[in-house]
Amino acid sequence: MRQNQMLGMILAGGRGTRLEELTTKVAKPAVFFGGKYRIIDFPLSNCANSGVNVVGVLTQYESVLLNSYVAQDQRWGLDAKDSGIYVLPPREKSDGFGMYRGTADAITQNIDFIDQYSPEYVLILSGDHIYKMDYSQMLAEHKAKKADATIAVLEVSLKEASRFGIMNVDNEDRIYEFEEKPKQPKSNLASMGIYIFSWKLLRRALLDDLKEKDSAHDFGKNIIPGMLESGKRLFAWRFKGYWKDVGTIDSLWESNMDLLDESNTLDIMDPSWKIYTEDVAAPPQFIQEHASVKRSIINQGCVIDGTIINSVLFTNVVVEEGAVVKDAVIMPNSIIRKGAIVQRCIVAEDIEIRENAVVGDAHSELIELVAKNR
Amino acid sequence: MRQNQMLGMILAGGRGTRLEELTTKVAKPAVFFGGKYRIIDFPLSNCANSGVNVVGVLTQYESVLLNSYVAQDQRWGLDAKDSGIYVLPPREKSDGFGMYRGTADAITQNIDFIDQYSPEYVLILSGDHIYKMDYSQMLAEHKAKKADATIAVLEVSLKEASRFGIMNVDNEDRIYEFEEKPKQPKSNLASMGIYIFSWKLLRRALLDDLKEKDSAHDFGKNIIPGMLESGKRLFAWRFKGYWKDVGTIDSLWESNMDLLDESNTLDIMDPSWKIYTEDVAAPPQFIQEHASVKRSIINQGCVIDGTIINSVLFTNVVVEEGAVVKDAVIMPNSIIRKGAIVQRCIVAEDIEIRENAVVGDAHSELIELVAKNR
Amino acid sequence: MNQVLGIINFEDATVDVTGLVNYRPIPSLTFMGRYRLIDFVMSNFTNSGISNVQVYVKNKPRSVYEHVGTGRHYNINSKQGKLRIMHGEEPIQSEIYNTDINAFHSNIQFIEEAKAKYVIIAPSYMIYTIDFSTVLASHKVNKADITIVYKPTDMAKESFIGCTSLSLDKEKRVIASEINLGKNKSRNISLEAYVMSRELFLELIGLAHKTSSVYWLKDIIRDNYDRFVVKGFMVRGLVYPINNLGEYQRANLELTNYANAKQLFDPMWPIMTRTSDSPPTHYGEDAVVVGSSISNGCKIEGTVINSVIGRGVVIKPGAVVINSILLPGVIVGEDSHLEYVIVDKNSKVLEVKELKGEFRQPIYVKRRDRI
Amino acid sequence: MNQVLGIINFEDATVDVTGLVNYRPIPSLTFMGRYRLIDFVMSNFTNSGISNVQVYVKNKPRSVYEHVGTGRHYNINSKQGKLRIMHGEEPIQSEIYNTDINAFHSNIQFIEEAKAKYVIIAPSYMIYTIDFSTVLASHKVNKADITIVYKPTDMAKESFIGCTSLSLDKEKRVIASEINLGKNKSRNISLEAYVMSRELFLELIGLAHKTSSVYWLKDIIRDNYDRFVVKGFMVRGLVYPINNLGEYQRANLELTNYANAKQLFDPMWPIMTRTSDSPPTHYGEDAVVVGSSISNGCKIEGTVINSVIGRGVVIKPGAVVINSILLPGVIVGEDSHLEYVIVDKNSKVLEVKELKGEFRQPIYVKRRDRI
Repeated sequence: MRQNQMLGMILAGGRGTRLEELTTKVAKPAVFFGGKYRIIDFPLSNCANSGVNVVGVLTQYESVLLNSYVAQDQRWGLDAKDSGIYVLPPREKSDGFGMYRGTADAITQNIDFIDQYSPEYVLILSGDHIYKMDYSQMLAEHKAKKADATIAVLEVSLKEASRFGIMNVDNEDRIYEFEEKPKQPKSNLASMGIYIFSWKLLRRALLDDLKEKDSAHDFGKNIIPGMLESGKRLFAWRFKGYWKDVGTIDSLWESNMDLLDESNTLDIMDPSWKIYTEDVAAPPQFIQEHASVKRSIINQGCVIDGTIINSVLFTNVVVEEGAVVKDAVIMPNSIIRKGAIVQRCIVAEDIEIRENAVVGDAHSELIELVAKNR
Repeated sequence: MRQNQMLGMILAGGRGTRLEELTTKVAKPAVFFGGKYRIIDFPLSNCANSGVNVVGVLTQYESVLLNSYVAQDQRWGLDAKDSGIYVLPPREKSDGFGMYRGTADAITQNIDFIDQYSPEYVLILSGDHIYKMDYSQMLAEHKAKKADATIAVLEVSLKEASRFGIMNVDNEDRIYEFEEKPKQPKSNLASMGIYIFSWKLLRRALLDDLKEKDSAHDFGKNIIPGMLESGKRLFAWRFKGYWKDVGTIDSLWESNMDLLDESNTLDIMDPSWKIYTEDVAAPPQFIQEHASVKRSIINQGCVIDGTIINSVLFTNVVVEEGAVVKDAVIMPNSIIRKGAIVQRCIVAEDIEIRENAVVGDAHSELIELVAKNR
Repeated sequence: MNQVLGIINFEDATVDVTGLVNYRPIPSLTFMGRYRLIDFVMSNFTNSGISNVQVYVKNKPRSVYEHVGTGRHYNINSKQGKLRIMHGEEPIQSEIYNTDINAFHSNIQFIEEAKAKYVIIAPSYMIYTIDFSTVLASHKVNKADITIVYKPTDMAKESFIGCTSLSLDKEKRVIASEINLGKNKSRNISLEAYVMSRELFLELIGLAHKTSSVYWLKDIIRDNYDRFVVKGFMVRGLVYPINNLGEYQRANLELTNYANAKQLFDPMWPIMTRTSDSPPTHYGEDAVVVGSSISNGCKIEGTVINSVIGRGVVIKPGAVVINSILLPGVIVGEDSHLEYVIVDKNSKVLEVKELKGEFRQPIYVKRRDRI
Repeated sequence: MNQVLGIINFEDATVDVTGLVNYRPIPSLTFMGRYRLIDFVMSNFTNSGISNVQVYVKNKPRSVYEHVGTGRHYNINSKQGKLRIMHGEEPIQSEIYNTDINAFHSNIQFIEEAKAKYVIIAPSYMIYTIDFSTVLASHKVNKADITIVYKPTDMAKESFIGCTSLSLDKEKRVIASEINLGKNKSRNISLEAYVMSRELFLELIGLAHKTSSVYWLKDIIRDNYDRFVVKGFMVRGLVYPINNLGEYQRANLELTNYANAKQLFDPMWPIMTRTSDSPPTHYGEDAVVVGSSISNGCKIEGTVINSVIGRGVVIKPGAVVINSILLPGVIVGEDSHLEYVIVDKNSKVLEVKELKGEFRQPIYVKRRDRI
């Protein structure tokens, strides 16, 4: 029975404060993306499509919606007998009650959970990135190279490199050095925060790290450098394709706009690698008499009688006659009344833009978040 | 759409310290019972069979196994579109991180969860009692009496009554007074800790209680007395049938032994009110050449070649030739080697009793818990 | 409503959606681009609180099994396993014996074993929303033996042809019925949804079975208006019978108008279906879309007017689709012009540049065709 | 193993478990009191990492649909929806045309659309455990066109009658085959499990279809031992063919002995089935049970010796059951004595006080009977 050879653990504790009001009531991984999805649908669907059948989701901040969202594991087909998505918030133990102190500590506090499945490998993921990746290919590479750890990397420009954790590798892509945000980067291979570890090895490393008083209990700062120091076989695995950290209102907007580009490599239309999400019982979309829709993405349940240009509309959005939505992202159940103009902004869910209101600025540098009725 | 008229909330935070080593690694509601089940299977199956389709499980202590156990909601058929079992441990919020301070506080901290479903009624249950109850009948009664709250009660002997919370009622079973463990009980109606509240009313009462500095934030101590004081319509609903709090090793053993009694009213064989539990892929039980099995309950996967009398054997227990198990409860995967004698005790899971060992005492007053190999 | 057994009945020979039914039975017909007909009656049942349902299928059950599955997406508790799909497992001598009565009779053990006090029987080809708990309440108040749901219509000359038309007295008791042949404008049309006690239902099955081996449930009810108290329950909202290709076309096209559609798609009474996990729909730079209902997963670069576009349809630049119904997975190539056309699943219209049908007489392009 | 499409094939007329098969097709036969035959091949597939499976059913598919369902209990990801149940939807002129080749041919689009590079075909009536990933590895190493799984047996005179016996050369290449008619003691029996590329499989279907309209897959393979490299893959463990009532009896009774059963029930290779949520079994004060395999949900107050007792069986005080197989839901009344009997589901043995069959010639009591 090799069903659960590799267990997935998704770090979904991000507070996402730079996403402003979008994260006052929900954790960042539950923020909406792409007309239909939430951010965490991407790593979860990647797991399902890669055959990673047991996934722990480590949540922390304002997670009631996130917890109940991911708990419905049939959304990702992960409801077979030995499959499942398990929500893992910090919890009371006989030695007291702790927060997750760092990315590594979050795993350490759940060693008992992982041990239940005695996996050979553990896949560590972040819950707030948009990308499609076949982790089974990464695992195959991990095995082929007899690696102790494999880290997915993205080739970035050398200019950008100083914003990332950079892997310096030899000509077989074995990592000999890790530098966090180097001023003078020696390589352009940025860590994507996606790791495969052999579980036995990681387990020992985590327990050792727990004893270190000065440790930040973080993968990038402590675990990876520690493994490099002790001569472990760490390899970089080069990822090609779309990847984005949607950590700010600007990058969230941009990433939505990227979907409108025919040539974007994320390709959410690809039926062979579906992104699964909540199944909402909404009717089809109704594009009515006075509507004009150009270069846009619209989801089921929308009722459109106005003009939509270059925009992304989520479930059940209503745009009345004469209203114009341009370069905008409109989240579920919001309504744009007659004659309103909405541009270059993100409208949060359940918002009403009143008749003839003008929202957003076509010439602004930053993207506005509209989180209150206007 | 009336699917989720009544939401269930199960208080499953009990530490269960009187169950000794059985609860060092699992919370009390996850303790094994009846040859196949865990305690929490009973309230969860009651919910499923009563049409309560959304259930929150409030966990607290050592809950990793409990959390992942109940998260598999298909075990109770609660995986339909708008159904689900949600694990609700205490969590970080913008105003800090709290434990559940009392039974009522556990609900208060999850008001946002309940509000997501806007139920008309909320059913509050405990996760550590063994009984079968049709909550839909209790709800029908709650509605018929236009009650603000309905409390399930058990008729106990007046002698026992001083160990319980006692409801004093008028001749229409309306509660006029609640006494916690009265020395001179006026009635024999003991609260079973099972409440139906109209959610609007409870919500207000919980928020009011939150402001009380001296409150223990407990249903029995604060919420119910407060409602009585303010003249709300509280009714007792009389339950007939088997009910047991399995809080000690003795009572857990006793309750298992009760199942061997043909006339016991729990009747786990009744196909119209099944108790659902984990689906283990074990073969049938094999009763071999030298076996003798009398007045016992045995579960799938057991391999028996010894003598079993008056005992309850869980999944995959092995009893070798010549071994004798009498008046005992043997939890999953334990093995009783040749010639061993096991009597009047509970053997925990994954235990090995060595050849010819003698465990337990036929004449002891208290029941022994065997939690280490012997 | 756990005192009710819901029965989804199959239709008789008056229902024939020519073309489409060559590939699947009536309950599996795609509707509004993303639904199957059976979604409406299933959602009516489960939204009314009925979760004990038997689905009778006349033939080709595979698509029904695959779509309905465990019923989880309709909110049926999978564990209690109360959704059953019933179809004949023995060969039938002649299609005339393939009646609902014979199907009930050969599965009678499952009807006898159900503990429900009442049965509500309804077909899948009538599209409307109804709260069956109000029908049951009315049935009880009226002390009726049988309650028949009906719709008064002024369109009986064009629509509901072949359906049963009821004559009611002042107390709404059904006193007679006849087939609607389109002679009169105003008729009370039976929606073939019946409420009765399970006991009476079993009695009627036995009676019908003895009377004639080609009898249908509606026949035996018709024979007994005198003997039983048969009452009508009127529905006011939109009702579409999907009993021929013209009606299929009319229903789909009328519902492209949201003013009509919102009567059927009430957020408090969701019509549930099996999700296909389609992405949202992409509209291109030069798309022109008006007066249409569009499903998810499409890529629309051409012109779509007053049409129903199914899941995953591709409309290439320059293509024009007017008053047409495209089932899921259809591709319309560049510069093809379709008017009053119904294109079945996964077909490609690439070479043919013009196809023009008429209202109530659409052109039908068969499944997986390439033209 | 996501490069493999698993195909559960149906059996030809050499397989006839008289009595039991009147009520359900071979894959749905109850085995060891709690399994269905199909559980073994399904578990072999999914434990081997194959989650893309097509189940071909010869007739009466309802019980297979209800048992296999979404395949969730076999660890198949329901979302990716890769489990399909295939059965004929068109009437068949004569049972002789109901061959596997014709079934594959009429569903060829689903085989063509599958992306798998290999297919592994296996029937449901052969009971054994096998890791198909090792068979595939051997297939690749051998550069075989077709690999056939076989079992060498010394029981070919009594068992595996009607099965195909293979002649292998030193390199384990299959050079000839014949039907085992029980003439010889030692034979290499084909378990009718085949590994080949999907491409070759499609070619063979086409070839067989052209050759004869009553050909089976094994026929077209037999015709081509020269043309293709056909290799044998030997299994060592227990194998039971369930091709007649005697073999059904033998397999069940031999497996009451845990020394045999443990070869089939390895905790690391779980045989999965649909749970019935039965409670544990209750043994009464006067129960006498030895050498038996007992399922959950039973109530045993009498004597059970060397027998297989299905789920939910009731054995009343004084009843004696020896060398018998009781299917789920059977009741044996007080003082009834059964020896070498097979009692089908939900039957009650109340009035008859003695029934005595023989080894390989059991008495069969039909389903829902009351004797």
